[in-house]
Amino acid sequence: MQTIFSIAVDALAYGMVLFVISIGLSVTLGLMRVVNLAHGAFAMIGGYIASYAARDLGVGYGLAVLIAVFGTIVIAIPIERLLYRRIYGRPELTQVLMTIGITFCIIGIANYVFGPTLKTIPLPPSLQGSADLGFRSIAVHRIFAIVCGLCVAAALWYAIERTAFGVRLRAAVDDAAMAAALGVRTEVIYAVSFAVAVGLAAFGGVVGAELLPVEPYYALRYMVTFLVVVSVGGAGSIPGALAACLLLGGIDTTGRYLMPEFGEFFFYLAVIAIVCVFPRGLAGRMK
Amino acid sequence: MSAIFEVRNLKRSFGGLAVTNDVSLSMAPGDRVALIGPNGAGKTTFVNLVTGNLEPDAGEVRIGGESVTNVNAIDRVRRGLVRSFQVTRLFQDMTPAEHVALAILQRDGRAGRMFGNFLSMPGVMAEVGVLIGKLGLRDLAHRPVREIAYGQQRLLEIAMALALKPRVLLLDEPAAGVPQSDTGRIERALADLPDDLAVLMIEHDMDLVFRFAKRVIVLAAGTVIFDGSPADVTKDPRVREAYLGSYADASSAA
Amino acid sequence: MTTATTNQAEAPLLSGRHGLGRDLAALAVILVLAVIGYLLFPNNLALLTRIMAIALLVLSLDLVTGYCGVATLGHAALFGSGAYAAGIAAVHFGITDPLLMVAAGIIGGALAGLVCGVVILRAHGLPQLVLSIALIHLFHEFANKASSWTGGSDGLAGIAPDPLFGIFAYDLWGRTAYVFAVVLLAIVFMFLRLVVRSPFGMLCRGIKEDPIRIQAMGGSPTIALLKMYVISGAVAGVGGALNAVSTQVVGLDSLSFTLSAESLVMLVLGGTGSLFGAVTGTIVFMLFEDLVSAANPFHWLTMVGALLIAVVLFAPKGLYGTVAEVLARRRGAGR
Amino acid sequence: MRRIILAALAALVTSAAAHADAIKVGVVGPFSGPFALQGKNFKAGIDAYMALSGVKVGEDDIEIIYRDVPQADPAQSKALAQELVVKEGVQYLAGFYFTPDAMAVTPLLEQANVPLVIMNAATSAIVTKSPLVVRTSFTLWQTSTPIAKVAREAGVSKIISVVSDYGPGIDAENAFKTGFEAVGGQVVEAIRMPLSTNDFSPIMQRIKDSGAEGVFAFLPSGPTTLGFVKAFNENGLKDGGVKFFAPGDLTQESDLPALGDAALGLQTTFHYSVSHDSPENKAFVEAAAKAIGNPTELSFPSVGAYDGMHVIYKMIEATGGEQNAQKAVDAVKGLSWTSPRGPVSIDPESRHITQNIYLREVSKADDGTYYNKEIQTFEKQGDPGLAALK
Repeated sequence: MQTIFSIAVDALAYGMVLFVISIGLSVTLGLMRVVNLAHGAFAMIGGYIASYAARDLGVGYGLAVLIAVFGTIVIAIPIERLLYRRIYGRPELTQVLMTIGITFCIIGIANYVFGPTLKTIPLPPSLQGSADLGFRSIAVHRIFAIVCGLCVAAALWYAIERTAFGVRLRAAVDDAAMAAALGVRTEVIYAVSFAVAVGLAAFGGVVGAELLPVEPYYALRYMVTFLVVVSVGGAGSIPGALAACLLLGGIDTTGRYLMPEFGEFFFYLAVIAIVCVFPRGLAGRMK
Repeated sequence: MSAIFEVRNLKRSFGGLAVTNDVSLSMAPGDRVALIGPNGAGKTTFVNLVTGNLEPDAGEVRIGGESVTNVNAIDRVRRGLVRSFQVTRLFQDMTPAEHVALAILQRDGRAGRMFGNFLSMPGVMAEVGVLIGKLGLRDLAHRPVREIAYGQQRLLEIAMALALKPRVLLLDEPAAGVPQSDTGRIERALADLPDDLAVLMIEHDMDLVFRFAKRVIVLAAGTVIFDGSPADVTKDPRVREAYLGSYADASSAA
Repeated sequence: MTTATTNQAEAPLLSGRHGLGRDLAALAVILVLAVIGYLLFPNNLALLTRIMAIALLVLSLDLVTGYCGVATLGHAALFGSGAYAAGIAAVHFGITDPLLMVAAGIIGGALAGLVCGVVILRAHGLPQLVLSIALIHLFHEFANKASSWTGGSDGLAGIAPDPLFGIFAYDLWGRTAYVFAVVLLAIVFMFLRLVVRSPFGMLCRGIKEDPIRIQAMGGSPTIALLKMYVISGAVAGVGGALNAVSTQVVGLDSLSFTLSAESLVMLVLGGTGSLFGAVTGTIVFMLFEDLVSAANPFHWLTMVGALLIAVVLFAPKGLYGTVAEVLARRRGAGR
Repeated sequence: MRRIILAALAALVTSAAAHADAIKVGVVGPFSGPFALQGKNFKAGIDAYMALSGVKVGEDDIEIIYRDVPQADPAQSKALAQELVVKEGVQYLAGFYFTPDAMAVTPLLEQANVPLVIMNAATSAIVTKSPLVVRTSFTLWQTSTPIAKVAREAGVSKIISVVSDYGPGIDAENAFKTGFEAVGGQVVEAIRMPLSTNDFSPIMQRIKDSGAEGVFAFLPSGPTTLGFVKAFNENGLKDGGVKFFAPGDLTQESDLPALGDAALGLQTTFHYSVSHDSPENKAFVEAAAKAIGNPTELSFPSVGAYDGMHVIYKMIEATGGEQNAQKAVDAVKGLSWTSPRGPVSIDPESRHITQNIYLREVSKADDGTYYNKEIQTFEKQGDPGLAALK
C-alpha cells in the first residue's frame, strides 16, 4: 500500500514537471499550429540564462527565473520576426525543417558559448533537501515543480478561456481572415502568443532542470518527449495536456518501478494505445 | 418495374434534433428525380446517409433489391451507387484524362496495378476519349485541372461519375457555382445521361429542376412533404408553406 | 466549335506525353552521376555507397510522405529492419550471398512496413507523427533487448558477405560495394518511376490530396496506403541490406529516431513528391555534412542548421522542387 | 563536361600527392553531438602528448586527422575509417569512443595494413576481433571488478545492481556480480533501466524495497548521472544508510562541478583520476588543460588518448616510419611505461592495457572544487572480461 502511494507521488511529481516544461509547446502547436521542434531549444536557453545568472552573477533564484524568462523572450523576438513569421500556416513538413534547423543552430551556439558540460542552477536553501511525507520523503523542489505546474495550468486556462486576448487568439487561429476582418491584429496576436510560449518554455526549462539537466543537447534529447506528451493530450488544450502528463507520467513511473528493463515499451505502447483510442488527443481542439 | 434504389424509413438525429426523420423513397432505372428543400431541410445529411458516410439510427437503404445498410461507403460505390460533390473535389495536379482513367480502372478493379501507364493502355484511353469527348473536354484532356475553368471541372465530375458506370447517380447541385454562360453545357450533359440510369439530383435552381426532373421530392425539416410531378409541386400548400412560411410553421405542420 | 468536338469524340485520345524517353534519360542521369562520383571521389567510395543506401531510405520515405501524404518520423524502422534481416541472415543462418541478403532485407523491410503501416495509418497529422515516433522507439528497444540476435548496443558484427557472383569481393576500396550500390539504386529508381506513374501511383496521389474523393470512386485509401507502405518497406529494406553488405556491421543507430528525422530532413530539403527530389536531398545533405564536419568537426551542426533554414526561406519547395518549378515557369514563359 | 573530367583528374592528383611526407594518424571520435566533450578530451590528450614529446618521431612528422562520428554509428565509422585509409593514407587508426564503431573497423585492418589503437571503447571483446587492435583505455570488467571487493570489505553482503540497459551496462553488471559472489556476497536483484530514463525515483523505490544494504550502479557519464545521484540522495537512500558503489564513469571530473555536494563521499573505482599525484600526471594535466582550454572539462578519455599516442609513437619508432601493421603491433606487446595514471603495460596476449585501478572518494578541495581522492590502489589489473568471454 505504502509502495502504491509512493509511486503515485513520484508519478504526480514527474507528470507535473513534464507538464511545466512542455505546456509552452501546446500553445505553439495547438493554438498557433506550428510544429515547433525548437521548443526544447528555448527551454534550454532559459536554463542557460538562469544558470549563468545564478552561478556567475550570483543573483537569487527567483530573480534568476525572471531573468531567464524575459531573457529568452528577448532572444526569441528576432527569431520570431525573421524566421517563424515565414512558416505560420505553411505545411507541417516545412515547419519541421525550419524548426529543426533553428534547433541545430541553437545547439551549436550553446556548445560554443557555454561548452559541452552540464550546467546546474543552484537552488535556494528553501528548495533544497527533502520533505517528509510520513511514509516517504520527497525532494522539496519537486513539490515546488508541482505547485508551479498547477499555477501555470490555472493561469493559462484562464488566459485562453476567459480573457479578451484568449478570445482573439482562438478567433485568429480558427479563421485568420475572419478575425482580421473583425479588427483582430493577427500579427500581434501571434507575436504575443509566441512570446508566451517561449516564456513558458524557459520557465519550464529552469524549473525542470533538476530532472532534465541543462546541456547543449537538451534541445534534441527531450524534443520527442515534449512532442509526444503534448500531442497525446490534444494540442492546444490545457486540461488535455495536464491529463496526458499525469497519465503518461503515471504509466512511465509505474512501468519503471515494476519492470524497469521494459520501461520504454510500456511508455510507447501506452502512447500508441491512447492515440488510437483518442485520435484527437485526450481533449483535442483540433478539427 | 422493380426499384433499383430504395430508401425505407431512414432516421437520423443529432443530439435530439431529428435531421432525417422517417424518409422513404423509391426509384426505378431511368428515373429522373429532383430532391429539393429549403436550407436546413436535411438534404446533406440525407445524402451522407445514403452514401454510407453517416450511419442511420434506423431505416434501410437498398440498391438493386439488396440491402446495403450495413455496407460501407466504398462498397456501396462498387455496387453502383455513385455521387458527385456539391463543390468539386478534383485532384489539382492531375489532368482530366487521368481523372477519368483512374475512375475507369477503379471500376474494373485495376487501379491497384503497379505497372504500365494508362496513357499507354489503349482500351482505357479509348473509353476516356469517348467520355471526355461527349462532355466536350477533349482539348483540355492533358492540362492539369487547376488550369481549367470551374464549369469544365463540373463537367469532369460528371464524366468521372459516368466512368464508374453507376446504376444510381446522386448529383449534388451539379451546377452550383457555375457561371450562367456555362450552365447550358451542364444541362446538355445531364440530358445525355444514359437512359437506364436512375438519377437523383439535389438542386436549388428551380429552372434546372423543372427542365430535368420527371418527379420532384421536397424535403423539409427532415421529412418528405411532397413527392410528385414537377407540375404539381408549386401548387402544394405544404411546399409553399415550407418555402414561404417560417421554418417553425413548416415543422409544426409536419 | 461544338460540332467539331462531337465529331472528334469517337476518335481515340492520343496520349499527351511519353514515358520511355524520360525513363531512359533518368537512368542516364543516375549512371552519369555515379561515374562522376567515382571519378571525383575515387578514394571516398565508402561515403558514396553510404549516401546511396540512405538515398534508398529517403526514396522509400518519399513514397509514403511525398506521394501519399503520410507524416512520419519513424521511417528508419523499415530501413533498420531490412538491415537487421540481412545481417541476421548472414550471421545466424549463413546466408552470405549478397543478393540473397538483399532479398532478406526486402522481406524484413516489407514486413516492418506492414506493421508500421497498420499502426501509423490509424491517425492523421500530428497524432500520426506521434505514432511513428512511438513505433521507432519500440523497434529500437526491441532490437536492444533481443541482443542475442542483434548484438544489442554493441552492434551486429561479423557479417561477411561472399564475393558478388562469386567473383567480386568486398574490399577495402569499396569498389564492389559501390558498383553494387549503383546498380541497386538504379534498379529501384526505375522500378519506382514505373510505380509512381502507374495507376496505383496515381491512386496514391489522389489519396494524398483527397481521400474522400477516392472513397467516392469506390477506392479504399487504407488498403492502397498499406500496399504503398509495404512497397516502401521493401525499398527501405534494400537500402538497409545494402548498408549491411557494404559496412558488414549493423548498429542500433539504423533503427533510431535520429536517422528517421534525418531522412525526413533530407527529403524535405530535396523536395517531396518527386524521386529526383529525394535523391537530390540525400546527396546534398550528406555531402554537405561530410564537407563541413571534416572542415570543422567541432561546430558543423550550426552550419547544417543554417542550411536548413536557408532552404526554407529561399527554396520553399525543396532544392529540386524549386529548381524544377523555376525551369517549368521559364519554359512556360518562353512558350 | 571537360571541366568535370579536369576536376576529377585534379582530385586524383592531389589525393595521390598528399601521401608523401608526414606519417598520418586518423582519429575517429565524437567531436560534435552529445558526446562532444569526450571527443574534446581525445584531442586534448593527443595534443598534450605531442606538446610534451614533440611532433616528430625520428625524421618523420606526425599528422593527426580527425573524423567525427557524433553518436554510435558503425556504418559511418567504417566509411570514415575507409576514407582515412584509402584517401588520406593514414598509417594508424586511433580513437573510437563507442564499441560498435570500433567493431565495424576491425575487419578492415588486415587488408589496410593498419593497426588500431583504441582510446576508449570499453567492451572486452573488441581486442579479440583482430590481432591488430591495441587498447589503452579500460574495460568495464576491469574497473567494476575491484569495487566488488571494496563493497564486501565495507561490510555489505546483500547488494542490488542497477545499470543502464546497453552493452557496457550489462558488462558492468556481470563483472560486479562475478566479483561480488567470488568474495561471498549476494546480488539480491539486478535492474537494467533504459538509457533514456530521466526520472530515477521509481528506481530508487525499487532499491529501497529490495532491502539491500548497498547499491552498485553504472550509467554512462553525462547528464543522466546527475539525475541518478540526486535522486539517490533526495529519496532518502543516502540518509537511510544504503551504500553506493560504482565504477568511475559516474563521477568523471567534468561532471563533478554539476554534481556538487550531492556526490560528496561517493566511492568509485577507476583507472584514472585527474588528481592522481605523480610528476607524470602533473605534467600531463598542465599540458592537457592548456589544450582543452577549460581545465574543468578534463576527463578520463584524455588519458586513454595520451597513452594511445605513446603506443603509436613507439610503433613508429619500431617500424622506422614504414607501414607494417603486424610489426608495429608486435613491437608494443609487453611494452611498459609510466603513464599519468600510474604504471601500465600492454598485455602481450590480449593487447589490452594492464593498469592500476584506484578506489576514489569524491572530496572537496580547499578551493571549493570537487575531486576524486584516491584512497586505495589495486595494482596491475588485467581484463577479467576476456576470461569471461571464453
